[in-house]
Amino acid sequence: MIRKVVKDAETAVTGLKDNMTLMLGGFGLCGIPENSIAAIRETGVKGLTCISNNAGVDDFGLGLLLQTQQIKKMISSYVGENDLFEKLMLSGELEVELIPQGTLAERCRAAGAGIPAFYTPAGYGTEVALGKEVRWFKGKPHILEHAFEADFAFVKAWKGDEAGNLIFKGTARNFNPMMAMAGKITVAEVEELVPAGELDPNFIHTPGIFVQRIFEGKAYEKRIEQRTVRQAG
Amino acid sequence: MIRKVVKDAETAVTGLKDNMTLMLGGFGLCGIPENSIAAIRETGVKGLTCISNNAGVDDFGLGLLLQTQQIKKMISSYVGENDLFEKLMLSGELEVELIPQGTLAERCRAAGAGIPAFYTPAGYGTEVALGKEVRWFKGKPHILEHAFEADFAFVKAWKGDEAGNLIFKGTARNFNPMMAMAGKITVAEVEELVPAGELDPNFIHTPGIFVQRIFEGKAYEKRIEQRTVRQAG
Amino acid sequence: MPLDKNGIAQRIAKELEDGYYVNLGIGIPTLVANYIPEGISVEFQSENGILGMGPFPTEAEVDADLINAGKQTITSLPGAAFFDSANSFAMIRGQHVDMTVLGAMEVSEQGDIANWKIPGKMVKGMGGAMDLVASADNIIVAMMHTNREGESKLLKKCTLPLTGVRCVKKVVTNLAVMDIRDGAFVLRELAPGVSIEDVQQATEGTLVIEGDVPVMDL
Amino acid sequence: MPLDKNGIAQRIAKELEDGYYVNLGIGIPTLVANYIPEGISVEFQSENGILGMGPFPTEAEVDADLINAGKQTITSLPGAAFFDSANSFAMIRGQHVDMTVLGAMEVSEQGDIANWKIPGKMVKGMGGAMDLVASADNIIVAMMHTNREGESKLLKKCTLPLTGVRCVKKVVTNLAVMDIRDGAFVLRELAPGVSIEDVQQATEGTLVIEGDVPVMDL
Repeated sequence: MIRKVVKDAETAVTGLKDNMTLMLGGFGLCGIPENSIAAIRETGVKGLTCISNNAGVDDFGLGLLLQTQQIKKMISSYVGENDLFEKLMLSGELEVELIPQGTLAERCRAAGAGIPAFYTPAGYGTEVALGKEVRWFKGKPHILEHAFEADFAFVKAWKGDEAGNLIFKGTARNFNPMMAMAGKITVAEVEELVPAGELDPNFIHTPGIFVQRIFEGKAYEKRIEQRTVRQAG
Repeated sequence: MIRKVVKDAETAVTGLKDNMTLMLGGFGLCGIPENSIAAIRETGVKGLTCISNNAGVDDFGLGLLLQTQQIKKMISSYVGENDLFEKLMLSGELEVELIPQGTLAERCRAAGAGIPAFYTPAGYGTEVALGKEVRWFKGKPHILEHAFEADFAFVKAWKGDEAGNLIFKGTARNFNPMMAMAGKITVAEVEELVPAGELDPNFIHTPGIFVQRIFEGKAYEKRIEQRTVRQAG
Repeated sequence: MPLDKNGIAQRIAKELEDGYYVNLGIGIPTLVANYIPEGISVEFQSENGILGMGPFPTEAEVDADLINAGKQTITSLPGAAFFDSANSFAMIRGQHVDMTVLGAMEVSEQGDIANWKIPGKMVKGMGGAMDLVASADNIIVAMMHTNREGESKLLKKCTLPLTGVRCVKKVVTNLAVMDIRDGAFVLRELAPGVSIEDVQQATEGTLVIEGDVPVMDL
Repeated sequence: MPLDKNGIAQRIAKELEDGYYVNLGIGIPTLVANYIPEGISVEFQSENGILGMGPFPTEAEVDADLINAGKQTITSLPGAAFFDSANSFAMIRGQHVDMTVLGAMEVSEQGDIANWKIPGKMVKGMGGAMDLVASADNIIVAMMHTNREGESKLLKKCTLPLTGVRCVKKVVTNLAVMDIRDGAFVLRELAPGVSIEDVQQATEGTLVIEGDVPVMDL
């Protein structure tokens, strides 16, 4: 069994440099690598390109790296809920590339799976298709999309073991497994880190081979963006 | 919850016709849809194209459909252990298309995932690449491969629920999940069928949306091809 | 009297068939889940990774790790499954989802749809909408027939940046149900108290009327 | 004295580094697992869907649902994971596997490899070999230097149908260790008791000798 454990988030971000490309898991604020984001902020690295479905909110998630202007470019599918984001984007301080969500997911998977490019129908006939090869398959137009590249991937799981195996919970899984596959260095933070052998090998979501560093995160806030409830009973 | 349960294998193969293309899960004899194969044999349908990593042995697995000459063509990565197969192939009664195993897996997934084609390095410069588009990505040659199409997919799982959700065991998972995604009609046979709600939604390998029919199989033989043991102690 | 948002959702719910897997967009589409016809079973997919989505949770049930694509807290029903985003869009692109309902700013008589971007205004992104419209066979648009300025949203040609081309098959508005066929909106049903003239007046695109047009049966 | 199969495996095992994920082909490569150097941890991947493959089972442990790519019954070690074939080849094509060891019928001085098909004989198929050789950065071929007829298997050009082109970086045979570089076999080490002339005689392809060639340290 290959040990991947590092002692904390600070150690986990070792090697992070200016102008690198990062993937960060999560959908909205659900399943985001909270501890890693804090550690990235602490490093002060600048000029980051961040591939992440969303960009956090003003004071949480990737919003924390927008505050410090460490992000040069966001590659996302939806960047709604963030005033600072809008301000930086409109002022030209932040570059933004918007990508269909399924294409974003598949480009991450492709990166991890050694598939350099694939065809998808998503975005044909829209501005997303500008400059891209179009090819028809079975009477339907598709566009060619390429695998991403990422120097680091930061993912957050529910449980993990010393061998780097990960288990996610509920819809906090989202982009984390594909990004774990895609990072040159993948850092996983987990709510609970257990010895190898404690997780059932039949129910591993991300096999340890995709994870280079793992640590148990602290003080998860797990903020909820849209708390919506019904009356009990 | 959408109920997918059919009462037995015979019912599960309803609609199977001559000259259809089938996918069948399994690696060697591990994780093969034993009950479905028996039921397909009973229907007497002919001229089948079977996409399956292997072709069984003389008297088990797909070998049973070779005996009855119901298979016109095999699409596989490895067809070793079968004398009858060799005889039928050499006499021209059986057509065989050999495909790299990873390409086979990815073409199944692509079929299920709405990806009509993708590039892979596997097979470049070999006879597998004949007639296929070659394209270089990052200084490395790749060939274009297309998604399969299958009228039926037959898969075998360890446990399943009434909603069609599947869980596989050990290495009996292999090709089953991707083939489940790819069949126009996917038939899942399971060792144990449980009511919806009994399987943890966090640990479903194949979500029910990919499965059209499910039944509890009988009398699994689970034959071992290469029983290899060490001395205890 | 034209329908309200709930009325539109109620009419769309009648398109549901037993055994359907359904993806509902944000806004009016979400309301469709409140009107599932008696005696049929459908399952809701949310593209952030759940099949078998249930109602909103009680306070006690709230779980930060269980949300829908609108980022609202939700619950899961017996028979549910969680999965990652790649697998989720495999379901969508692979046409395993039987019906997709989404809102729109504009729909053209060719079936083009625009619902993600208004030039000059803050662009939030297309999320999963482009994947959904490019993939699904059965796309229903739920929207008001006209915008706040009273201008038609059913056009000859979309003026806003497109989300997808030639993909919408059916539009349900506060005024009418229309199929899109051969480059035209074909009027199928009228909202109660709405006349063919009302619909004609509110529709900039080509409107085809074939025979008697029944009133919606809600 | 030339090495036997176990000797070849033993030498290849010295290429293992701490933390490596390794895929071993059928035959000599399988034996590599018996010679993992002290003090390093490696994990074995089998392409039918397991990481953390353990030794063969005892009679009592035999499980029909747990086999390796050679269809032999196996066990799993603590920290193991099972996965499907698509994910397995994602690991392989995506270069997450650090070292691949496989057998060959022929290797050329360009690094081409032929190991799946002999024209006129029954063809069993390439299995995962084409994916493995096309993807891995670190491919080691384990084989006898000559075939049963005494003919060299290290050639200027392969005569058999190829499995992959320009992919093999290192060859370990019963006679020697060679790197493949710039269209030649570069002699790195000799088996105990084997001379440079022995290797030259058994090598049809270009053999480059640079400086002193040490004897293998087994």
